Amino acid sequence: MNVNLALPMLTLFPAFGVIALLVLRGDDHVFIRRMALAVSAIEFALSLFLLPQVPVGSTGYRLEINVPWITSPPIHLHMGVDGLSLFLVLLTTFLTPISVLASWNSIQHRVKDFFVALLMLEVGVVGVFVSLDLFLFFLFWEIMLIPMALLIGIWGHERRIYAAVKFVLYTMAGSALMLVGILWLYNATGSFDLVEIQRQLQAGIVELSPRTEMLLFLAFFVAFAIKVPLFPLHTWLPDAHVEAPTAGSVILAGVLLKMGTYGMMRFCLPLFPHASYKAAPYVATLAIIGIIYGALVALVQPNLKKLVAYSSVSHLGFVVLGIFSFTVVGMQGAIYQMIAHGISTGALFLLVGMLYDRRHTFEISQYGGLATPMPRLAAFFLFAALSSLGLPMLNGFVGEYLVLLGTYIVHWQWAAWAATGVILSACYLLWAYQRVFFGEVTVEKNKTLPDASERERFILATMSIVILWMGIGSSYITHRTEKAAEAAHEHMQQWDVGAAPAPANGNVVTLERSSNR
Amino acid sequence: MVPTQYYLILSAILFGLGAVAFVFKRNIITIFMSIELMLNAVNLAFVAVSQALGKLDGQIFVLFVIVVAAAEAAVGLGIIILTARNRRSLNVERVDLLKL
Amino acid sequence: MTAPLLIFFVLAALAVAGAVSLILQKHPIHSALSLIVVMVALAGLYLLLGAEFVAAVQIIVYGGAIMVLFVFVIMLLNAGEEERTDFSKLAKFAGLPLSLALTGLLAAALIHRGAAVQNPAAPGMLADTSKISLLLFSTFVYPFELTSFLILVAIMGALVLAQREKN
Amino acid sequence: MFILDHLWIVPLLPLLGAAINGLFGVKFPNKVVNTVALSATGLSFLAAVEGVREFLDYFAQTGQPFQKAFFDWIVAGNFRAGFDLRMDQLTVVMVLVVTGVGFLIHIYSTGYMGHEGGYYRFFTYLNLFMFFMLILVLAANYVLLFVGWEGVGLASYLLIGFYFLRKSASDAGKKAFIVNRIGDFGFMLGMFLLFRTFKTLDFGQLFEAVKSSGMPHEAWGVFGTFTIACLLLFTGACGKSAQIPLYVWLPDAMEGPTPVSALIHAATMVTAGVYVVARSHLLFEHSETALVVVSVVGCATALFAATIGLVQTDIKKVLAYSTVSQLGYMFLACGVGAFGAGVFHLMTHAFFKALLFLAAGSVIHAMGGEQDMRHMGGLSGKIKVTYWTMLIGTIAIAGFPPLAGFFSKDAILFGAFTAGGGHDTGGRVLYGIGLLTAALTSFYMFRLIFLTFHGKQRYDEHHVHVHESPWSMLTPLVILAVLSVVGGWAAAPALWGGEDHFTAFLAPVFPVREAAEGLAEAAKLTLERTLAVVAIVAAAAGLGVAFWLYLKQPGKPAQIAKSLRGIYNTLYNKYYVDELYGATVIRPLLWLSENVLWKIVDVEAIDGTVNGVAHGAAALGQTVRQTQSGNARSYAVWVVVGALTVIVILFWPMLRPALGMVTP
Amino acid sequence: MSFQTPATEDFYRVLPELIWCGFGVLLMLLQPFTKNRPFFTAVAFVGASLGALSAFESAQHPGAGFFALIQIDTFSIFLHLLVGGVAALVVLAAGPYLKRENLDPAEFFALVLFATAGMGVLSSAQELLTAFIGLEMSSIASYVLAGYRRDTLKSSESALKYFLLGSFATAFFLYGIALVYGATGTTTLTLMQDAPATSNLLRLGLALILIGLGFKVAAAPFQIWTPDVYEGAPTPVTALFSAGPKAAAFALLLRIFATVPAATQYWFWAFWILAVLTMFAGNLGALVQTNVKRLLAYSSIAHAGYILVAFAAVTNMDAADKNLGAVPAYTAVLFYLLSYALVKVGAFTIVSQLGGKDEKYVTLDDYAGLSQRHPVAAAALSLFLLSLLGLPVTAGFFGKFYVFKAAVNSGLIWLAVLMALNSVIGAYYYLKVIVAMYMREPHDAVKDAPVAFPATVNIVLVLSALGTVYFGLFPNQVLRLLLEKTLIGGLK
Repeated sequence: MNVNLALPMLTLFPAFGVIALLVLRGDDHVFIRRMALAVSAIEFALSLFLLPQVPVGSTGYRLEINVPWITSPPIHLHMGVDGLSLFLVLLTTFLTPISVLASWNSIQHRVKDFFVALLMLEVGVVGVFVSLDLFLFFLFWEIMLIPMALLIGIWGHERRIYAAVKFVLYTMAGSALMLVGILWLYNATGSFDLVEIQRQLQAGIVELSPRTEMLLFLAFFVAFAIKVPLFPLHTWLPDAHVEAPTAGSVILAGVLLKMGTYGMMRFCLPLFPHASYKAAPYVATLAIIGIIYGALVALVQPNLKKLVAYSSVSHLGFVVLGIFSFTVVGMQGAIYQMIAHGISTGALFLLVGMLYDRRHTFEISQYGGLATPMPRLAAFFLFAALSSLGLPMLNGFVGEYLVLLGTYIVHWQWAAWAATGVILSACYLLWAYQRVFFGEVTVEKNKTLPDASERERFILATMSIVILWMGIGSSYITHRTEKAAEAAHEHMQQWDVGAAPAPANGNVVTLERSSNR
Repeated sequence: MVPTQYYLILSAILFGLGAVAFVFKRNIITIFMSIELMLNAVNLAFVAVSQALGKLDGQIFVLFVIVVAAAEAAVGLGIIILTARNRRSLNVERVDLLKL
Repeated sequence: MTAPLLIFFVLAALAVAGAVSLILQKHPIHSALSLIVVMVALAGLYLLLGAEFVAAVQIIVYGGAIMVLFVFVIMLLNAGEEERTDFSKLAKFAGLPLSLALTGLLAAALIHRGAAVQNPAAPGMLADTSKISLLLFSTFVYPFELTSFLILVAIMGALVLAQREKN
Repeated sequence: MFILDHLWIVPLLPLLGAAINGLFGVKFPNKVVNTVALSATGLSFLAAVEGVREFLDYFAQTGQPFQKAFFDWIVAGNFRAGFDLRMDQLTVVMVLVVTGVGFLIHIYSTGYMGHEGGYYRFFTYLNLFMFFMLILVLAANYVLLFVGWEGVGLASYLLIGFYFLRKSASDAGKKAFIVNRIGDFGFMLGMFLLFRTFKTLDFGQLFEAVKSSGMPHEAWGVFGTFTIACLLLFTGACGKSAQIPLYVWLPDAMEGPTPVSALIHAATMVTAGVYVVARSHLLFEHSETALVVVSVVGCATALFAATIGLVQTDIKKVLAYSTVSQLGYMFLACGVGAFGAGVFHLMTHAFFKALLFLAAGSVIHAMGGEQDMRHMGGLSGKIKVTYWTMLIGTIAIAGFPPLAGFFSKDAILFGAFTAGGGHDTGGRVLYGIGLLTAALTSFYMFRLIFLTFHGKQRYDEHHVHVHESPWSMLTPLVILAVLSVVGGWAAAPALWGGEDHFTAFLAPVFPVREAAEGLAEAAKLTLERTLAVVAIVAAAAGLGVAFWLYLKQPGKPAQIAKSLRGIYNTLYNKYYVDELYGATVIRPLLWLSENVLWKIVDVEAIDGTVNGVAHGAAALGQTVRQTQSGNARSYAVWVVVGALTVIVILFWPMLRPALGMVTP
Repeated sequence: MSFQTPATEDFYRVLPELIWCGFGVLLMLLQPFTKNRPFFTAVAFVGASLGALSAFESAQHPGAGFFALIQIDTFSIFLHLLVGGVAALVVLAAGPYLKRENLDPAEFFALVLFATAGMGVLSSAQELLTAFIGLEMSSIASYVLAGYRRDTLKSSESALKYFLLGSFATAFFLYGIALVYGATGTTTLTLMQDAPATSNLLRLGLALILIGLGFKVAAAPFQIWTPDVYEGAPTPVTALFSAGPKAAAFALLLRIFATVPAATQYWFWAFWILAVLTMFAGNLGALVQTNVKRLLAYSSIAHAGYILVAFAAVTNMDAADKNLGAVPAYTAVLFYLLSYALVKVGAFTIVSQLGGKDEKYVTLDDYAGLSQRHPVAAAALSLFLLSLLGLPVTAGFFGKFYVFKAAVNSGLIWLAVLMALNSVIGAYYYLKVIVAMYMREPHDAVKDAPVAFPATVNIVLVLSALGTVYFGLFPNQVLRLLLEKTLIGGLK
């Protein structure tokens, strides 16, 4: 039994902020904003202390806490970080203060509630990433639904209620099945502990029949796929994004979607390797369809925010593809793409939000020529767009490249199809950029729009620095995520007992199912 | 000597007719009567079985059932009077404010 | 056919006829009278089964008290002939067939040989009222006492429901 | 060894310039912007020169290319892409051309862009371009090369769209980027294939691995690893170097300011494709098919673009098609195995095409922005320096000795003619087309000169005040003119009394291949001489026709155009290729995306299903609700139904045989 | 046979019932002397909670009492506490309601206490006739309570429908008892363990008992009365209905189930099908409701369906160690009942307060913008709804979790999947209420309507909310109690 309170404290810290917000003055909006900013900034600072805790080359989980919570069934407060979750936690804690800042002026209505919801959301998301007990994981997974739904539903735009309800129902549909899956797994292993279940499955203490394994895999996978979202389960996303307030979109795109891919990597692969193998071609096909489809639909969107939303469908397709390439390179790429997408799409949503703050519309046709009145915003937008379309030396490239490379190594056709996404992303982003920022100013109102304010510049500059740093110093991250990716990869290998001993990372993984299992 | 099964079959028929009456009748009082009919059928079954088993407790049960029937009758008729007063009709089909 | 059997069939026919009459009669008073017929017939059957005490209670409490209450209420409310409305399409079309099916099913289940119960050794041997009281006040004293509260509730309920508004 | 050990200084200087100007330039006066930009490029040039010097020392000592890893950029699994820079002879040529020509164009731009808005922005982009271009040529692995590759694409995008208020400009920028991306798609897949096969993308290691792998050369028609990898890489090269079918962006790219056209779309960036093919020559040499494809595509592009160039009236468009054509030439060289010749032409082309563009810019400057040659004429006396320098450039590109273009072109034609040991019909055909192209080049270039500088004045003097450009613009012209004149002698072959220093210099990279093995030295000389004469004749023919048509018979071209209307229109409209792409790819794709994928698949099918489920549930809910009729008799029936259900369920084992159902 | 008197211990065993009935009588006696409403509320509250607490005293005397007619075990103690607690909360919540609607408190509270006593009997009875008497006690009191606002059409209609259909179902139940008695020769559950499992009589008897109890727990298609009765009854009474009698009826079902092997065997498919029908009927019906009270009524049907899933799970246990394996499933039912009772009482209390005089404001439109008008009420109601929805950190989550677990453990994956599907449908209408409260603007009429939350109501809300969260976070103690092997005593 490990008792290291670091992670529970980190998870719950924003909740303390929530309590403080609830108890303290409720009418002073400036105070509330400052308070929320302080809480989220401190949370970010705290989370930075995780970095040295996961040194390069460290295996397994760090900062583990494992204390019993509920005796029957045995549910433990089991948390830990490894390279995979570390950066997702950091991403969350980084984007939250950014979101707070982004909502500084745009939220004028029910300010306290807004920041309460935002901070609660942070609790849920951080909790998801550090939980090592399936039950605990599920708990946080569900907890985060409500604040997010509120963010969309209260502070969203015209069809906010529809979007919020759709978001919740979609997610719940998946997670209800996941709960059945979790229980089934518990029934087989007598444990909710991820590490323990994994140990039992690997040691052969518990054997799942192929059919059972596949059903279990699906129970988990569908829940994750909805969250990702994987084509064709994606239709909640455009609605949710378009209707959500900026902060909501940033967190949604930045972090929430990653919960799905995180889940696939953390649960689907290690727990159900055979089923994952079997499902891989189908999953990859869906991912590739998602990449191309998302890009093509983004191409023709008249609504700027929807365009960015569909681009997420496309980008997340890469992540799924990388995971299901079952190569270290591909998985590393997937992890990297998760983080990179969080930053660059987050930045795009921030920018779209800033435009919205000025003009209260997302319609591209309402813009045009904005580079003249607001050159700074235009520059930042271009920067974010470039990072999103995967320009080398910016963050988007690294993930995309590694995913494609890792995939190519095993299935060149997959990679070839997916790589068309690289072309299409340039098409929709640059076209949209052109329509919004280039040309003469066509709408009279746009002529006098103010350029980025100091607050906005701070936000955008921060995002840009991260984008650039991630593009150049990617090895800082990949070194730390390497063991996690290798671990996930190894699980796939270990199960493949019939196959030849695993060649070094990145090499061809035989997909034949071993006969003796 | 009458086989116990005959009694049971008779009780089933009476019980069923009670159900038929319950579904068929519209007057609330008559509907309530059909419940009494069903309880009577039950009593018959109790007594018949009790005799077949050679145990007395079946008869005790009948007494309890009668008491309960009486209590139900008191409350039920109270409710019927209330309804009749409120609605000026004893047709159960006209009591349909609460629906959907 | 032995005498008891003959009596049984006569009484059974009477009871069934009473039940059917209950259904067919339009006026509640007639239905109530039909029900009394059933009750009396059943009382006869109880006697045939050797349950004299129950038969007596049946006549006194059921036929006497409860049914009088019914008739009283019918009179009080001045209930006229039944209004044979058919607002419920379900009841109109499916009610009768389904409830008859239920009757049939119940009877069929009991006619089935799997439902056979042993027949009594001799009729009338249980008809000992003192034994009933012994049982009632020792083994079943708890439910017996509970029935007192039950009646209390019923009285109070009737009171609460039937009383007129104070103002 | 300081610069060589800190080779990153060379690209970093322009980046620094870009950063300073980009972040603070908006507040700087033009002078400060100038200082920053010029010193960044100039210092970079000096550093490059010093680096080259150090490298030559180094090479003299070790005989090895210089390569150094600076930091890990991408590491994942066994994949590593470092920020590694490499210096070898090929790099030397490229670095010097890029920094040198780049610097000159920077100087020129201070004059040309002096009165434009967004001055700092322009120099930011230009410096940014220099950075990426230097990364491209200095990179020691494909991935880093790809950084420069995409980076120059970005800079190109920004600079083409510099006048972003013009829709055509932003369109052109976008088109350039996207078409390049299509090429990059292939380039990336090529990289992946190489990595999969050889487990590395580092030039040194990769080429070693290729050599030591003992993998056989792939003959014509064999689609092995090398062929596929090379073809994929070549796809990228086609995009960047504007070859068929991806050349369409380059003519449009003329929307950018003229110095940009000179620097990016003539001298440096567009040659990156050639550079990559040359860099990967070891791979290409392993595949017959790939080489054939390269040469055929190059040759076809050369001819194709030249024909379009014949009828263009926009002075920059003519140069643009000329560039496409000349790039085709370079690929032709590579395709026939004459990589050295290709690179040589790359260099000379950088000189004279930059010169031509800059001169054209000077003309446009003089004409106050007019680009249509039909509205020029007779300028030779008014802008003398421009005229003479441009004439030098024209002569150079047309292939008259002893100017630079002659030598490089001659080397290519010789390479083509002698391809496959000189007995290859294919090589002959390529040669023939090359020759034809040379004649056409000579024709349209002199057409340009005559239309612009000679003949009648076709503009209104009241509106246009022709004036010579400032010296900041003329100096680079002069320098480039000098280079165009003398540049060729670096590779003058023995025939012309030279020693072909250039080929010798590149020998460590491209081992000297006896192009015409089997031929005796004397026969080779004879052949060379013959081919040179033929080339000169072709060029002269082009000149003659142009002279006759545009100076002697000025009415004739219109007449010819009229009589050959179909051909003329086809050429004038660039073979309708843009329209073709629009009709077959772009519009169908947009239509499909909007009307099928979005509005039908997404909204109707998927979301429709989702909402349909919701509506279905609601409808079911209404049904359930309808059972709640409020009528107690109905409720009684429901209870009876329930009773029947329960009884049937419990008696099912007995009912089933009764109903005739038997358990199997 | 000789005359026997019950042991003294037996009276301790029925102490809760005695206290409840005693206080009921006391209230009736006090009625002529005072009109002080708070006084009656206090007395009734003391009675209800004292009765509940006295269950701890009866816990000191486990075992069969009154000639094995009742059984005191953990199970019955738990349910006594539950129904007593519910009654106490309902009493508190009803005080202000009765005042607002100008209804007599004494009889009302007395009826509540008698009904509670009936439920208490039901939860400890292990003999069918005793159970029947308990059932009737609670039912007859319930009929009256449903019609307590006797001058309104809705309330009297509610009483009439409840009474007619309830008696109808009672007849089935009773007939079932008669047939079981005929088949086994006894009505004591513990004596039925070796009853012939092939008898038609027993089979039919169990079917009829299931029909009777199915009606009480509102299993589809017997659920049909629920929405109307719940909607028409005074709201505190609805709170009582949804929590108390249902729990008691489930308790009896469970006890029969646990004790009579034949029941387990025959009832499995019935429960399977009833569970599915009930879940869908409840959830689909609720989907289209705009009346919050009625919506909650439908929701309680759905929840009965979830509980039935756990029943199906119990039946499907491996016969060999049925008792061992089934315990978690019993636990699931009991924990669910607890969480559900807490939430329903809380939710209906809020509905009752927000309704205003004559329960005018009960539609979703009236709830629009509640979060601004009364943030605490909105937050509390949201908490309850989320618990019903089964979101974590609420007791409802664990309740549902346990039911899921029971279903999956016994291999009823499809049932679990159907339940999951239903949870999603359920999510929609719970969200609809939350959406109305948080995301919509209030309409004018309701804007000015005063919303009063008197102290007693606040106590109810705080208790139920705290309970919901507490059991959502720390279910251990309850679970430990319920997971005993001797949960249901009296087995051989």
